[in-house]
Amino acid sequence: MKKTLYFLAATAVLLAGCTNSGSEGETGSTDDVKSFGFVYKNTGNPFGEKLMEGFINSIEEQGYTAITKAPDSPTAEQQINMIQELVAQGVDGIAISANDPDALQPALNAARDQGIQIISIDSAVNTESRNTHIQQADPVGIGRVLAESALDMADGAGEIAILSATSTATNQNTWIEEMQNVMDSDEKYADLKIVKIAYGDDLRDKSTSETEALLQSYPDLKVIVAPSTVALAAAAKVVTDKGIGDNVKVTGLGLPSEMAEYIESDVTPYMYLWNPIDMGYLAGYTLAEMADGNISGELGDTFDAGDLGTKEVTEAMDGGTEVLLGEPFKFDAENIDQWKDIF
Amino acid sequence: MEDYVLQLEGVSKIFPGVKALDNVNFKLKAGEIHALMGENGAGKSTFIKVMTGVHQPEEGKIYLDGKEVSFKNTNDSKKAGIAAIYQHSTSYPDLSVTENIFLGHEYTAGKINYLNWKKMNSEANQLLEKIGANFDARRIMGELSVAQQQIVEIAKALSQNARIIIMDEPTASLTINESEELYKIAEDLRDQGKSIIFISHRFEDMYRLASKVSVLRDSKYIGTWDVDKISNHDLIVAMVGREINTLFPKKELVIGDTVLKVNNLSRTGYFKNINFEVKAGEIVALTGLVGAGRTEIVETIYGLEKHDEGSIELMGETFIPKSPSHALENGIGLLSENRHEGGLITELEIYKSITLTNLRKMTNRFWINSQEEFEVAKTFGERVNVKANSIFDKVSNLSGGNQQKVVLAKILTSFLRVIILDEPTKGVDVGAKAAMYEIMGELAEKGYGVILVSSEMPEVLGMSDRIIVIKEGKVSAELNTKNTSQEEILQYAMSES
Amino acid sequence: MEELKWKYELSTKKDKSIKSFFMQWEWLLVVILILIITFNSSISGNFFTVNTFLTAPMSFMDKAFMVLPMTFILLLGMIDISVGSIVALSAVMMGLAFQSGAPMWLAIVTSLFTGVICGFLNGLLNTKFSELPPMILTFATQTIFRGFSYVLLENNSISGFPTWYTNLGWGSVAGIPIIMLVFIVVAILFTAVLHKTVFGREIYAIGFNKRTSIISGVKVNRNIIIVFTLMGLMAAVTSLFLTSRMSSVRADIGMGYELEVIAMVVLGGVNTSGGIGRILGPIISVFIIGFLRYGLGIANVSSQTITLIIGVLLIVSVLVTRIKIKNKKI
Amino acid sequence: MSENILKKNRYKNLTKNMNVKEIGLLVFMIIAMIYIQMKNPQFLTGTNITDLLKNTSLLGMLSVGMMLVMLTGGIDLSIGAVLALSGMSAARFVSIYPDLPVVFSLLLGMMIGIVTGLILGLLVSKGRINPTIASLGMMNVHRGLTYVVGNNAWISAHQMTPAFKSLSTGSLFGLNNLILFSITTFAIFYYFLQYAKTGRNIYAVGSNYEATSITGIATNRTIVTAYVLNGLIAGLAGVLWVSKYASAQGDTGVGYEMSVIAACVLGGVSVRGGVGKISSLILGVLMLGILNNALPLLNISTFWEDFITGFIILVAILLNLYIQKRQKKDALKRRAI
Repeated sequence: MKKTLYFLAATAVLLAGCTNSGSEGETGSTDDVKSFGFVYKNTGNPFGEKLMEGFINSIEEQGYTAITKAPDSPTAEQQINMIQELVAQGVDGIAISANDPDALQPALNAARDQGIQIISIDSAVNTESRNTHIQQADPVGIGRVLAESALDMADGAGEIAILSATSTATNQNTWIEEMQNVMDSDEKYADLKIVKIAYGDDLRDKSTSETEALLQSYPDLKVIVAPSTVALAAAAKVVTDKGIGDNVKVTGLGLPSEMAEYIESDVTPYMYLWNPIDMGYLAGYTLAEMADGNISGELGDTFDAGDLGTKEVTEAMDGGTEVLLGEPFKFDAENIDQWKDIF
Repeated sequence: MEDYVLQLEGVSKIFPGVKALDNVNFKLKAGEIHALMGENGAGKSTFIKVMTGVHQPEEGKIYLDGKEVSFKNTNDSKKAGIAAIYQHSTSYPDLSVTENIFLGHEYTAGKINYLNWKKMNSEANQLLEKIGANFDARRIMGELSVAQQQIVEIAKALSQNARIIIMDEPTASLTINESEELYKIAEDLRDQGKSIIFISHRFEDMYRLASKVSVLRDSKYIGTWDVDKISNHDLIVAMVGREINTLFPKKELVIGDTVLKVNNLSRTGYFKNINFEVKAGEIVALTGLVGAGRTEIVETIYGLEKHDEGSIELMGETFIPKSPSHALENGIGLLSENRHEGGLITELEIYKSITLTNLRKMTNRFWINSQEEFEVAKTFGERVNVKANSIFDKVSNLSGGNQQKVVLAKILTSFLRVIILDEPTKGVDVGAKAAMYEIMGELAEKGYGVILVSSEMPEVLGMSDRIIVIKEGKVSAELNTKNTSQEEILQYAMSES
Repeated sequence: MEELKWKYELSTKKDKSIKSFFMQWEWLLVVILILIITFNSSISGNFFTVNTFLTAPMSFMDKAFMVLPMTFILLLGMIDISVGSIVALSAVMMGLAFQSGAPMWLAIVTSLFTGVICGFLNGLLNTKFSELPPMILTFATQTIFRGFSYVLLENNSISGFPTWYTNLGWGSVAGIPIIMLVFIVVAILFTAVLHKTVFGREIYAIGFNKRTSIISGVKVNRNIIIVFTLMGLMAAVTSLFLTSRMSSVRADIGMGYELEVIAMVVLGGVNTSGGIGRILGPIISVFIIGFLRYGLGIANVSSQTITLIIGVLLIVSVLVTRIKIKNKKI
Repeated sequence: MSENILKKNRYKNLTKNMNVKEIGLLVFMIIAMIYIQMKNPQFLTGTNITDLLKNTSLLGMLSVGMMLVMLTGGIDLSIGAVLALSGMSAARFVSIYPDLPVVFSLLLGMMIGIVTGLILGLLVSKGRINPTIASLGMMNVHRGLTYVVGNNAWISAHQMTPAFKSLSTGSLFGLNNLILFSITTFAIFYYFLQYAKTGRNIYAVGSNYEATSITGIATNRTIVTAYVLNGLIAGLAGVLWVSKYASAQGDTGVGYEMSVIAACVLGGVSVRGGVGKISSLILGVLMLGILNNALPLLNISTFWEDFITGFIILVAILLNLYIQKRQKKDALKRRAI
């Protein structure tokens, strides 16, 4: 019996221990102030952390409260549960970065039935599950800059390879597809050949061995294009370690903090990304404007997005609507120092 | 006083709620083989553990060469020259013989004390040779026979320079000639001036080896006698605390028809061309050396293993045993050699153990009919006279003999024609042995065909009608119990080569 | 001679005053559950509502179906770490059947059938190669089943299931979620099977001592195969509710479910060495972990902190059972 | 006497047979290598072999630690999380104190590994908790702590000092440091398991737990030692991991414990304890390393990779079992009856 008491006491202490961590964001229940939720793909991801930071900035700037959540592994199952939690917390709007475009539909629709506004950000949900989507950059534009940088770094001709995240990652697949479209539709890419699309599963070790296999199998490889941070950094690291940075260049989409080292060493002369803080900030305004009833996410809606100025709801590639943040931003040796400590 | 290498005075060991040793006295001379006897649970195991420092006594004194000592752990007793060879093997099956011998007191060399395998291997081989073993010390322990493992344990004791060696039922799993080898080793050791405490259930061991015998009963010290001055009867009385008149209640019965017949049964590597038959009301003993293939033969009949050639006839019809459940359905039951590994689930209650085999018959369609189950358990438990308060007692709380009775009760719940008893009295104390023999007699009386697998000559001669002697996987003789003797059986059982 | 003839009588009356230890453990779990609910209510005003108790179970009940047969497997002294992959493979097969134009009911049957086949395969491997530990064998099948899901569906997803199917995971009857109702029925069945049938008794027997069970005529291999097959079936049931809730099928779903399920069973007082434990404990554990996750989630505790708390809870609870068992033995 | 010699000879044959297990794996590996080489001639080239060894070295180190634990009859599912925790801590440390010698970050990682190993060892030995469950719980705890230490962020290449990164890129006598680290680990633990008392005691504990108290082996201390050494190796490997990839993430090494266990199982380490050799383990590690290296080289669809890996693991363990059974059967046939 004594042990039982100890155990109960231990459980109580354990639970009490998380009151502290739990209390900081405890505002969801207050009815007079509007609250908004943000669900990212997974926890501990610097890109996601910055998205959430921007989101919190804009929501608090407007005098509302923000709740951010992220599952500890990137699965749709856990995101469904988090959406349900947000509904129970009585939020007025949810921004979601989806691990699966379709899997969240029933959960999001159930939330919408409660009058909650839904937008997706970064990774879209399907058009039936959302009011609108915050698009980091036009996918065609991303495809084009990827193709152009490959062309530039390969000096107009040669073999290139793509190292992506997981084979199921929707964003990456779209961008790769757009990149191929660009290359197929323009004569200047005729001498540029994609020899392989490899997948590193967003794991360092796997991305590393995939990169090594690419270098091994295609000795004439000139450029590796990696539209994902882990893949990009791993590829750049391999090329750096092998000391072949003069022959093989690595570019793609990556975080400045992860890539600063390789941009400075010219293994990656330049790369692209967008500002996640601004993205989160834009999502905060879009969501709040919708909850206030000013816009509905229909095509042609315009609204004031704080520091970002006026934004317009435009047509998205998948048939729904989206709000475009801007063009992808180019990070090079000139500007990397300003950004590497920010995100 | 100075004569004694070891002396215990008023030693008591108390566990919460139990007094496992109660005021025990014991004296051991140099160069003496001293038998320690007593029923299971009499306190022999605790005695060993106190001697080897596993347990520390609450009361009493231990003198070694006249000086008082106290062992805080096993290393203390080792240093004092006491070594024990346990009933349940304490060896490491995955390690080599050398390692088993030297584990805990390895030879090291160099500044960083690396293990000196070369020295240990050669010394281990020397030790083995000294006690007449003919296997290499680099062999893996798990590949050796039980007897060879016992020899390794003795070598281990010697390697520790033990002066006092405690042997806990070393012959329990050994056959006659293996036991004989062990006796010789023990005598050699005695002649070298070592003292041996020999713990055994077998009277033959004691008469053959020991000069003195001490008896424990109910954790108490009963007395010490010169072996040649105490009769078998008095010794049993001392151990059991009451009179047991006839150990073997063998009755003359009318033998019925053949129930089981085995024709040229063979299993590669284990036995070949085995022929014998069992009639209703008959007790047939399968005897021979351990490892001769007896257990394998009965396990094959019971469907635990498949045979390669030959056939089995049950009630005149061919029977191919597919599994134990198939054998049971057809009327063959087996009491397994090792009740902990094959007979009982000690964690279960008595009733669950008894009804395990035939629970299916005690159901209403899907669900267990508890009332019926309890009734069955009570009936069969009482039939074999299990000593317990209720059917809800845990089997683990019963004595070895009573556990064996529970196994028997379980077997009897099936409708059987043939009952195979594989070493039914192994590790069972005298009182329970008598009860087992009684039940065995009753079974024959009721018309079961009984196969008794046993290495113990007294019970083979005392209980069976016919004796099949197995040697190296073959039947070497079929003898009529009335017209044979221990010597004749041994002659057929032992290897000629 | 006279003395040998005494007869002992065996009582068939149960001693009611001795409360079984495991009953106590389950009471303890109930107390923890109440403690968690009280605590959750105190840190978040959104928790203690009717809605919570009706909708929260939807979010964690899917795994509960696997907790039931996993209890059986742990009682057998075995383990199955391939269940997450079986969830994925049965979901993928269901999706492919649906995509190829089969009616939804047939797709559901396909999923259940796939689960049964996978489970049967696990059972067969574990009986044919009983020398190898179940951990290793199911580790291999885990990779194979998951791998096969990828081979079949690659990076595609299948969606567009009928509304009634989506309703399985989202709908309610008389305010009670369908998933909860189904679970109650299945849980009662599993409980009855374990504690009231010969099959259940034999599971305990095998878990305690396999060889003795074989010699006692228990059809050990058959029982093991049945239990693993049930495990596969329930993994398929989980996949149905999961895909219903997600209204989409992918090859990567159900990742890591096996460890969550095993953790629940162990928290429920089932000993991994076999034979010890009852099914009620794991069922309560489902709610303990479910409400803990949900409640802390509502209180905005980060998911990695929740994971950490559950880890500590698991260890502390097992530690307590161990200490108690140790005391009991002496 | 002649009989004695005869028996000893027979024993020699037996030892030969016992190596069949290793030979089987070796033959399997050689066939696989020939096949891969035929499909892609780039396989057996100096660079690729160096890459292969470099990428397998951490797996090798970790599997040595896991083998110690498995020899006691235990298992450690938390090894991936320990890897992440120690790596993250070391990276954080380096980014905050870039001026301190790099040895400190190595020591920090090893310290963390020792502490985690100590806790797990105590839970398993003194607490008598099943190792699967205990390490499962600790896996959650360490993973959670990693996010806390990393403050939910990553530590990137530019935050690490060149000295820290050169831990894994540098070389000695023409051999990459990582490969040297793993060779040293194999060598030390070969010696430890073969010639140190504690090493042999680890085998003894796994071989017959009950007997150890009678033999006078400090059972709990031996088990704790195995877990501490495993933690130590995992902690060290964590630092090297982060140095190798020049990035520390919260989810570093998720699921890596399964690869490590797979390497041990392929290397013939018994999950039941008491059986396992460094020499076979090296083969198992190489087998898995070749697999990881060759699948991308063979241009096999990424979707087939899991399936093939699982299939090969299953085939290898079943083959192993078959060989053992076959050996036993042959031995029976030889028995004269």
